[in-house]
Amino acid sequence: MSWFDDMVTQVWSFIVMIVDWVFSLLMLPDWLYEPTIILIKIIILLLLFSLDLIGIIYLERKLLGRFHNRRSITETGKYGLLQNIADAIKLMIKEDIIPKKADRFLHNVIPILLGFIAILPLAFIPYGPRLYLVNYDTSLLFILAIASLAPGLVLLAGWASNNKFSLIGAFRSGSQMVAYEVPLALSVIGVVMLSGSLNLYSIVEAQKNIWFILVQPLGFITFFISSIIELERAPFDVPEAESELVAGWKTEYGSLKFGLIMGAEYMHLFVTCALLTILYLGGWNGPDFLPPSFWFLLKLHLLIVAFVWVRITFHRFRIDQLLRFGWLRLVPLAILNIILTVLVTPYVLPYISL
Amino acid sequence: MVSLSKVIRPLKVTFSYLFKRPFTVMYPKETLQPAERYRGIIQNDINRCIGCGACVLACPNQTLELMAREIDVDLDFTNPKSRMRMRPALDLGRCLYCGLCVEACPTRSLTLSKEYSVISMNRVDMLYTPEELAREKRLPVKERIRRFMGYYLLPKAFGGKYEKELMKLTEEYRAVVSKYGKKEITKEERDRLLSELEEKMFEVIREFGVEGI
Amino acid sequence: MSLEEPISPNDVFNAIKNKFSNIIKESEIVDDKHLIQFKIDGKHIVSFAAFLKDEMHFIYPLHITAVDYPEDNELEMVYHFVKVNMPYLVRVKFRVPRDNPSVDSIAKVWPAANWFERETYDMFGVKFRGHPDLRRILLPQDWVGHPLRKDYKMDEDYHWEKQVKEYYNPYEEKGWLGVPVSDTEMIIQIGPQHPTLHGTWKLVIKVDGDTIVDAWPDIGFIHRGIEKLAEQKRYEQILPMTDRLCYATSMEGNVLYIQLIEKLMGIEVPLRAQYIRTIALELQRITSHLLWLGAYMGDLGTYHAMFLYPLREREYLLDLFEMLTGARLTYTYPRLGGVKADIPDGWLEKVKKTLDHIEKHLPEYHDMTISNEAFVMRTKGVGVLPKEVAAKVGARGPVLRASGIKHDTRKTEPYLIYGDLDFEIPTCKDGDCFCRYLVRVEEIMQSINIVRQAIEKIPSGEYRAKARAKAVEGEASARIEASRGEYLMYVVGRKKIQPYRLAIESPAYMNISTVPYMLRGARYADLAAIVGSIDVCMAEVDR
Amino acid sequence: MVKEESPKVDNVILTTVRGVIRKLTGWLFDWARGHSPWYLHLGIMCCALEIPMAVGAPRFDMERWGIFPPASPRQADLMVVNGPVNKKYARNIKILYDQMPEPKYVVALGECAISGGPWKGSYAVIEGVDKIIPVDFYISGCPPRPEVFLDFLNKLKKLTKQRKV
Repeated sequence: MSWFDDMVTQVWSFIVMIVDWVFSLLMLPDWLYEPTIILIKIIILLLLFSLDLIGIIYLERKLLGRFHNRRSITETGKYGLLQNIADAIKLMIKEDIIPKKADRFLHNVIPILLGFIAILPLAFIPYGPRLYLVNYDTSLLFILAIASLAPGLVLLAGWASNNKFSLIGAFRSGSQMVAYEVPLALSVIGVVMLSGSLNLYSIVEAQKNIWFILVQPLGFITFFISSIIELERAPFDVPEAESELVAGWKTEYGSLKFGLIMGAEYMHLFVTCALLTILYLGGWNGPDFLPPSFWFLLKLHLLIVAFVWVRITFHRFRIDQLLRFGWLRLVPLAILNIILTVLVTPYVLPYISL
Repeated sequence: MVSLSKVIRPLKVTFSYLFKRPFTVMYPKETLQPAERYRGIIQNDINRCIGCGACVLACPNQTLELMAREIDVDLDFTNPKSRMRMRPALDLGRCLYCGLCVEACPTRSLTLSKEYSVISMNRVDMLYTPEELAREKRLPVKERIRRFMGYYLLPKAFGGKYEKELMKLTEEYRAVVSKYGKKEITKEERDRLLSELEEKMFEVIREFGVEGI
Repeated sequence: MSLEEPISPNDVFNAIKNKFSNIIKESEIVDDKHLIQFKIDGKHIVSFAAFLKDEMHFIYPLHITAVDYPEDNELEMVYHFVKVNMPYLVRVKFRVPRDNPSVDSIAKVWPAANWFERETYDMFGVKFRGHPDLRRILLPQDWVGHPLRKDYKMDEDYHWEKQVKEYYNPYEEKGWLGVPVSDTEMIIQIGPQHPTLHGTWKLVIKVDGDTIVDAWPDIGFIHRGIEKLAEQKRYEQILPMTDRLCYATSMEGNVLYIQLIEKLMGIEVPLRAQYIRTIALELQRITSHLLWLGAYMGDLGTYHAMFLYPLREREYLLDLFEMLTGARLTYTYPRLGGVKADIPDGWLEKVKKTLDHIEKHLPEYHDMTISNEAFVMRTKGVGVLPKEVAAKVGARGPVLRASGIKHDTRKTEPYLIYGDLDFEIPTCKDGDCFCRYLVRVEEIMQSINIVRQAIEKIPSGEYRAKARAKAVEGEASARIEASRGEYLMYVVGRKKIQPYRLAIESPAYMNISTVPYMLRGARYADLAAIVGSIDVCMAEVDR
Repeated sequence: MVKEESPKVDNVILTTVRGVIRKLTGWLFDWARGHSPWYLHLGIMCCALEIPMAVGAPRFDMERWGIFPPASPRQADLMVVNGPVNKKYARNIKILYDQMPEPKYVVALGECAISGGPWKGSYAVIEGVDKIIPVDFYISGCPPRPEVFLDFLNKLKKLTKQRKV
């Protein structure tokens, strides 16, 4: 387990040594030193994350195939591994069409903003005991705040593409996302009460010998279901590819913009699964034969398998069933969960290592 | 409330598929054998065929037409008596693979083959001369069009306004050939007239957009 | 006389005869052709139809068409009527002058006749007085001329090039969309190419907020004029066209056409051929229902697991058909007097094995649908077609049986060998999408049971009688129970080897006309569930 | 303007660099375009049961070649016309064709799309899709077997090189 830490420290010290050499060579000023370190960390994070993103898309399409009893993506690359790269490149070279009377500036900017919103929470997620970019005290609150920006952008996207159908889709997905941030936030309160802090790092610390899912099964279910709805994934993808709206608010987005939107969707999936593992499955705590951050990634990808599994089995809900399901069932469940945690905490406290 | 059993049971069914062997046939490596009676592209044995034209009559879509063979080039294919020396040609762009012609063939020379894959970049690849129908050799595009001059399969292959123009030119082509057949014009005059008409036909086909001409 | 109470053809014949003795010119009952025919005076068709519907409880007008006789300058109107559990078809005919013919419309009495009359107007130019909405149905609205008339010149080129170049849309110009729209309402056109419509037809909806106020289906996007082409081809050459009628069930189109011609020419079919045809028909019904199941599930949830499991079972059945007939989808297998080729050896065992395999998977389908909360929420009580509306409006097959009416041609007029096989007709009470699913899956089990019985009892013997098509003077009409409902073909033969008039009536044509009745008042998001539950096969509708 | 220097040297370097880039990107773009043909199926008639449905089904799985059927024409680049085009439907096909972004191919699948098939001579059917939109590939068959479409997908890279769009 410790070989991983030594390897990381060696690589990091090597990078720092290069930066010092460059600084001394070019006589750069001192105040520039700190930002470059942060910049290099960000670049490494984005590189690793884009690799993992391609892995997630490949995992989802392969799983879809296996659940359908068919073998999907085998022809490009060794086992179809290069398929997503081919998709990305092909999307780049497609011609970009902007509808006539659409708002040109918004039509171009929104996919970039969507991508930005999806990438931003990455900085606050602790991937390992010493592997994190930033360690704020209120990182959980920050991530939930970013997530609440998405409906506004989706409405703008629908309005910018000047198409009656995508406007309807945008309204629906906007209302759906706003409706489901409430149970999302409520179910998180239970975890915060137990761990006593809003900092993701200390939440994971608190779960050293007991995972919160054992204490908070109800909270886990409400968080899981409301995050499916938040991501607009299959059983609840009412606006996207719905019967009467061809592709919801994504109809008018062409080549690279569609690629960015699809990428943002999967990044958002990665962030939500990361949150789920941190809050309920004890981020990187796990038996010793694997390094801690491997545990974190393993749990994360198992949760992605669960998302695809739910996507396969259930049919799509209607918009009114969805909203009724949300307000009349999820929100009461979340409140019940809070009450239960109040009753349960005295018995659980000794196990939680604060 | 959502009854739990109605959620768990479907999940169990889909989970069981995760560990079953996929049902996919890996196409390029393992291919499915078509059934013994499979109706693929028809095949004609030129020696057994007597040029009776029963298949031309039986075809619901008139995609077969009798055509002079390569060996007797200047046969007058317009007068019906020379039908015995002509063999059926096929336009695969309109063939229904229904097998009615195979049933109508008295000498069993028309048979069904097991091939089924025809992917081509231009429309003229789908016209099969009698030799190609007997799987002897594939002609290049220009020769095949020249072989099909004067037959109704060529204009019908293009359809629409191209068909009207080509049909007029084909009628003139056949008029010249029948005149030569009745010995009213000499061989050089015939060749000159025919090459003029061929040029006009190539012009129309080029406008339709067939590469390689 | 209630709707489903069995009654012998003679009582029906006598009841009608003495009720309408004054206006009936000729009347005959033909036992070997299962036919009761009346020639009446055209002016009283409305009262005649009203009598059939109210007193005699006929279920729906099966088909309304016309035949053009240019030599005696007259159009002959032909009506077919059907009663549940009465084996004979009732055919009513009367003559109408040829230049600007006009007939009283029976659409007010029977809304089911609405679309037939529009089609007869479209094809023959017969004006129906009192028809609620007489417009062209198959051809574009601004088409000139009526194709099925004998003197119709075909080279008149409809200006489709102009349309293609300038995206000119005849509907907006002609303003047939000029439907009154209040401020809260919106007209949405679900265009011909759309994933939920299972084919190329257009649905124009008037939506008020989230509930659908009214709907207008618009068909004709793959209209190929089969009836006009059939008049130029010989009897055997029409066969390949009939299996492109409904492409999911091409065996049904073939068997019906061949039985029609055998009825016209009086050809006997050996018993073994009848057994082979029945087995093929029932296997085709299973294939069609499995296809519907897959497409419907894919409709309710994209990339849903149940979208592909039935399609996998269907592959086994397509292999069976490939062994038997030589093609996966378009079979052209029956011939005059029997079938093209005998059963290949080892085929029957393979059929048994495939049926066991499908039966093993059916409980798995039930797990994924009946005991799946999401499916029940999406289909229970959605798109309800009550029993009395279903009869009046002319729904067919599984849609009719799901509304509680036990009408199936295999029982009312047993053709082929259905007489001596025992099977029941599944029906359901409340006629919503959930019931249609139950009826169709139950029908799969019934078909499996039928095929098993037929395999045990199949006799040996020759599979095809010596028979050639010959020019026969006369007319005939035959009907079978296709997987989508009652399927009728009517042919008029004259001195030539080609049919003088071949009329084809398809069940899905009527099921689509019931869409507005289901959609009124439904929710906008339920559109996929309702439209998908009708199992539409567009090639059969547009002909 | 430094004219006297040997212009040949710059040209040689420039052209070789530009040649290498074009060669590399040319190969890369062709590889990418060949391997992810997102198709827009029109589902007109019988071929609709063979190509999108049976080929999407578990036995002949077309997703092995990376086909991801998007819902809207805006994201598609392979248009599969699989049925007869009649005079009422011609307008819609042209609209869909124009909505697709530029590197797009049209596959006329089955006899009806190639030449009007069994319906030649009918008053309502247009003989062949190539009267409306430029067609790149013709696939014969009525309906063609699913393997034919898989064969086509397998060769798509070589075919796209010949057909420079």
